[in-house]
Amino acid sequence: MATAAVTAERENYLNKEYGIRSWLLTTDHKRIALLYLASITFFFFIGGFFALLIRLELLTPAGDLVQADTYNKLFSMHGQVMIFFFLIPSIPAVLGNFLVPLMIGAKDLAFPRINLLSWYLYITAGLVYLHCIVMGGVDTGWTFYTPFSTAFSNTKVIEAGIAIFIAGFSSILTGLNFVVTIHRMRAPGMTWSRLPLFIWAHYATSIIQLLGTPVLAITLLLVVFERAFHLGIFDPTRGGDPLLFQHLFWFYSHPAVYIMILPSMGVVTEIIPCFARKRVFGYSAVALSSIAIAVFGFLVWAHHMFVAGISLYSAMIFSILSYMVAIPSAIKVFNWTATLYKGSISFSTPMLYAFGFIGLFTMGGLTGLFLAALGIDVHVTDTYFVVAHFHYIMVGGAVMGYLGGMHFWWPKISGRMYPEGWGRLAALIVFLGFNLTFFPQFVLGYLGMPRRYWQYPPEFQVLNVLSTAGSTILAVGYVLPMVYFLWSMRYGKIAPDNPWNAAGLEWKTTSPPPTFNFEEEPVVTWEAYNYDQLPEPQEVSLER
Amino acid sequence: MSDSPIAVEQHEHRPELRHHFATVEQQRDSATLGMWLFLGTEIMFFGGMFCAYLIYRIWYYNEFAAGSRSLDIYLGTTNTIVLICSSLTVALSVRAAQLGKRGLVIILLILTLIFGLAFLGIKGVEWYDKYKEHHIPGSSFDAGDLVREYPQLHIDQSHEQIYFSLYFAMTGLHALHMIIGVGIFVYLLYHTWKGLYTPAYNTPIEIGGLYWHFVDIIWIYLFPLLYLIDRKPLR
Amino acid sequence: MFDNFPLWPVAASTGARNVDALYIFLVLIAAFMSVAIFTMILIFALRYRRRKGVHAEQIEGSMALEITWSVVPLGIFMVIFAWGAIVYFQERTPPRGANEVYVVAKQWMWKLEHEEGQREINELHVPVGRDVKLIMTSQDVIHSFYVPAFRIKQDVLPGRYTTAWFRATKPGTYHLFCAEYCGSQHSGMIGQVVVLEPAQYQAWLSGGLASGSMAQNGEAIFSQLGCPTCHRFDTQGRGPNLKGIFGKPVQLEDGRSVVADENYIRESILSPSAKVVSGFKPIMPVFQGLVSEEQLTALVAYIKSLSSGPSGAASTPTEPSAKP
Amino acid sequence: MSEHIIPSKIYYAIWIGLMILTVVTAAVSFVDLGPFNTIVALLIATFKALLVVLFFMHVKYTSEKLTKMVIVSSLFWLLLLLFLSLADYSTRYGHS
Repeated sequence: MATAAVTAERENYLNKEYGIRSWLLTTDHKRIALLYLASITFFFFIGGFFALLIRLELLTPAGDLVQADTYNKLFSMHGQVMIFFFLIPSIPAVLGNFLVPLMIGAKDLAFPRINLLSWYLYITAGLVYLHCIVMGGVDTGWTFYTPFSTAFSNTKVIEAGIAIFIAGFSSILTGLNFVVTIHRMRAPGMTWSRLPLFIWAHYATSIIQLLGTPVLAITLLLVVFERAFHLGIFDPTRGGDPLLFQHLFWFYSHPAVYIMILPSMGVVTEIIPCFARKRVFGYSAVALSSIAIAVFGFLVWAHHMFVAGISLYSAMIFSILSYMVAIPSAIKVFNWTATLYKGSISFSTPMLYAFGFIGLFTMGGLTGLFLAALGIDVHVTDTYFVVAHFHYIMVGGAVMGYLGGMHFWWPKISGRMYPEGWGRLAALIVFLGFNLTFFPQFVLGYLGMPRRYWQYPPEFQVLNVLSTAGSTILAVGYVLPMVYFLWSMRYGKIAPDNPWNAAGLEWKTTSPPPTFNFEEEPVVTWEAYNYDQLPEPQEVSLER
Repeated sequence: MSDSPIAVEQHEHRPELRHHFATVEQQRDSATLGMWLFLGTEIMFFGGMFCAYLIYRIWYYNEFAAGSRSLDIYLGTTNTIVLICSSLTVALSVRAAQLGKRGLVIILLILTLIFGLAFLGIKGVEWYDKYKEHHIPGSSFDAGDLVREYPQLHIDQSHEQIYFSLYFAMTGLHALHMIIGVGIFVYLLYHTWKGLYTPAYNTPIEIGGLYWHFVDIIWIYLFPLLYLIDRKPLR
Repeated sequence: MFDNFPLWPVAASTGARNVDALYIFLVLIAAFMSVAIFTMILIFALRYRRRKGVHAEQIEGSMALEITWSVVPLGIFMVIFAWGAIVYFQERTPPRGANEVYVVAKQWMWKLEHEEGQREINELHVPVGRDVKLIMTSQDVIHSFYVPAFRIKQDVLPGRYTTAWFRATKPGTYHLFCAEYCGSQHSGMIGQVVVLEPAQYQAWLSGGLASGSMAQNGEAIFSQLGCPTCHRFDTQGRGPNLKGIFGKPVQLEDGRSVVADENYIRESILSPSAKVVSGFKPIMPVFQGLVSEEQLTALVAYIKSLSSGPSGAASTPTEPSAKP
Repeated sequence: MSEHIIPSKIYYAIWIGLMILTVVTAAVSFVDLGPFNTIVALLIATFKALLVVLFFMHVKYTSEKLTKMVIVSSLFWLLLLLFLSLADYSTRYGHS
């Protein structure tokens, strides 16, 4: 970045100090966000690589590319890497870390050193997991179901369990930091009703991280003990109940879906008002629906277990509660749509991702209704229908939101503009590739193709070929942004402080922000999303 | 949610105030809230085991009763009392720190450490007894003595092993928390020794104390859940 | 359509039609909702695209709308829930008098045994138009019995029995999948369900090499293990009389009562002291590890046959002749 | 969160209370109260925990509602885990 030929660069968090130490020992939330960005991107591509191998294997019905055991490890590690090392930290640890203090007008998170510790825990977990991959990997599926994981698998279950246990603490510390920061560090005048909805979404996410993750941690610990010492807690031959594992596992792992999707919803709620130049329709409804999702999300876990052998009556309780959690999600979709009404809408890259998010999330949410319906769940659970459904939520939803957010705040993060034309192209490719990959899987699922199958009956081939074709397109769509983001760090246009004329405190400081975020402490006297008071930006031109 | 946003223009310069906080109060409130949230997390961490405990206690009540009878209630009660005493010294040390009585703080912290180590020592004795009785789950587990001792409970050995698995998981993780607590208090003692805490700034002692009390509370529940399941005379 | 590009699964059981009906209803709702939302977005995006001199109109929100779009979906959801619950309830409650098939799953194979004694591996022959109840357990890890054409799926757990049932409506050969990941050859743990016309089924039954019905085999094992010593068919035994107990509530020693179902019988054989019948001493030896899953299912079938009158088992239970 | 200095008398009183309750709960466990043994043991434990939280941990003296909210919601979540799991176990096959 030494090519500051135009003007002498102002001091900011990026150029204040140089050298590896200044990064590895930093307590600046913005630098930690970038450390996270680099590390989760690394894991994203590892997980993506596994995904492509899975899709390639499924191109033909016979298992002819890799061995069965290898395939089992591929989907297990794809799931674990993507969930625990990419999706859960993705938006909170990168965008959340970067933006929570900026958006509320704080100098940093409440506990900067704990923030750094959380990154080191993540890296430790990541290294343990990488070691596990190198030493042969793990083949339990991401779900670690007992007694397979405790008594039958011959792979590195203990190591994977420990890695995820550590990653869990990283996630807890992030959540803890956010809750305290949001409560204690808001700038004068930044009342709860003036908070950006991104903050509300992260607040809700943090609640789940705080109260859900420890249950996963203890469950995995028990699995590790059980595997090492044959205690019998989850082993039916010793009087244990394998369903107890599933209860404890899903108590975290269902709400974990909301850890992934809520921040993404927060991102979309920032993007839409900005590119429609409007206040959010129904601010309090959107804010409270985030909290409602966090709370109701904990009441529905056993809908993953409708055919697992739970009692008929509890299945009914969990089914009806599952519909309850659908309501706040629906409220959000309706409010986003209503926000567009009578707006002044521009089709910039972040907005394209936001549109994509709403579309794919709606599809994912609506197919969730199928899975919550007991009678249908029996047929489609553990088939590709489920695979398609959760990819619509977690990839279609969470990753679209993540990419949209990365584009939206990239000027703030890097001080450079990304190339708009490429951005729109990539958004389009991701959207098309995604649908081609995962829509056929709904059909496959209803036809009855079980998930985690290395080989399959030949009548499912055409749909699988479509899906594999889509996945290659999707891969291109994911590589593109990485390439042009890296490119823009050197060659992109210098970003103004507020390129979108967006509301929000983060846009009132320089791009990139100084180390302590604001030259002087901001005092908030306006409501969130006061787009009526902000001029419209020039329509972004496609030339750079 | 009554907490008010931070006050403006209050720039005191105090050594313990970290740069990103505006006031010492803000810093202290943040730390306290952080510790409380962490304790909330801890409740759920133990909660997973409480859930397993609850289910298996209902399923295998007799085995749980026999396992509970095999524990030494005198050592268990003594340990409970030791922990309660340590909680008292912790509470008093926080008070002494607020009053700025450094010498008293040091004495109380040392007492706390002694109680904490005594607890761990007694716990170690109990575990060693269990080791001698082959009650440690795993390949050498043998509850034959309980089967013979309580024929009227018709004990199934593998179910008995579940009780002891939970016993060791729960007391083990509790002891781990105690060890961490001892570490924290050694750190606090060292800083008190160096005179870092004043009546105006003693947050570390306060939140360290919160942690210690929490570990005490967990034990207050573990004691009846593990030791007192069923001690009444057998029919 | 093409053979390798089906878009709708075959429906070959009574339950399949119920599931399909609900599925179609849901597809319609989902399609309607998505189309509605997508057109709204599209219309707004085009109608209100950014133009020079035209500004956005600020709207705060509307309580009435929020309530509407919370309550209306809730109403629809409750309909779906109720419908789904009814379908599930039917799927989960096997009708009386069904043909029983015992399923033992293991890595990576399905072992099935008909009441009449026919054994099959990875293949299940059933007659059209008859209720078939599956009583399933696993020897190792969790598996899941899945027949897409019947829209049934049930996890098969080690250590207990789970059940599923269906009534086939269409002769043919259908996929049987293991749907719960179970290790290396999970995707190889497949088989087929062959639905036959009743006449063909009878032919198939008699063509098999069954060595006696399950109940008869169970009776043999029962004597072999010495059970009749205590479990006599009078009131003098040291163990409860097992005649007629199946499906009835049993008073336990500790005051609770349980229904003597397959799982209770299983538990009472493997871990007899867990639920001792009131009035008896816990003197029965533990059979955990001494009987195989197949022997267990045979014993269960035998004990059930003691309660089902003359039609259930091939042999009318008579006083077993075993001596101490 | 004002600095509230509590008289040490209160601490000693709570301490004595906790000791007595510990001895009582251990003693009561030897008396046959039927199903009430468990209930009494848990009630005493909860009462002891309450004493520690309110006095030793200063919750009684803090003006901060947030602390109470954190405690209450963590306990609420714990009960969710226990009760919804029990909803399955208590209605499963055969068990009555």
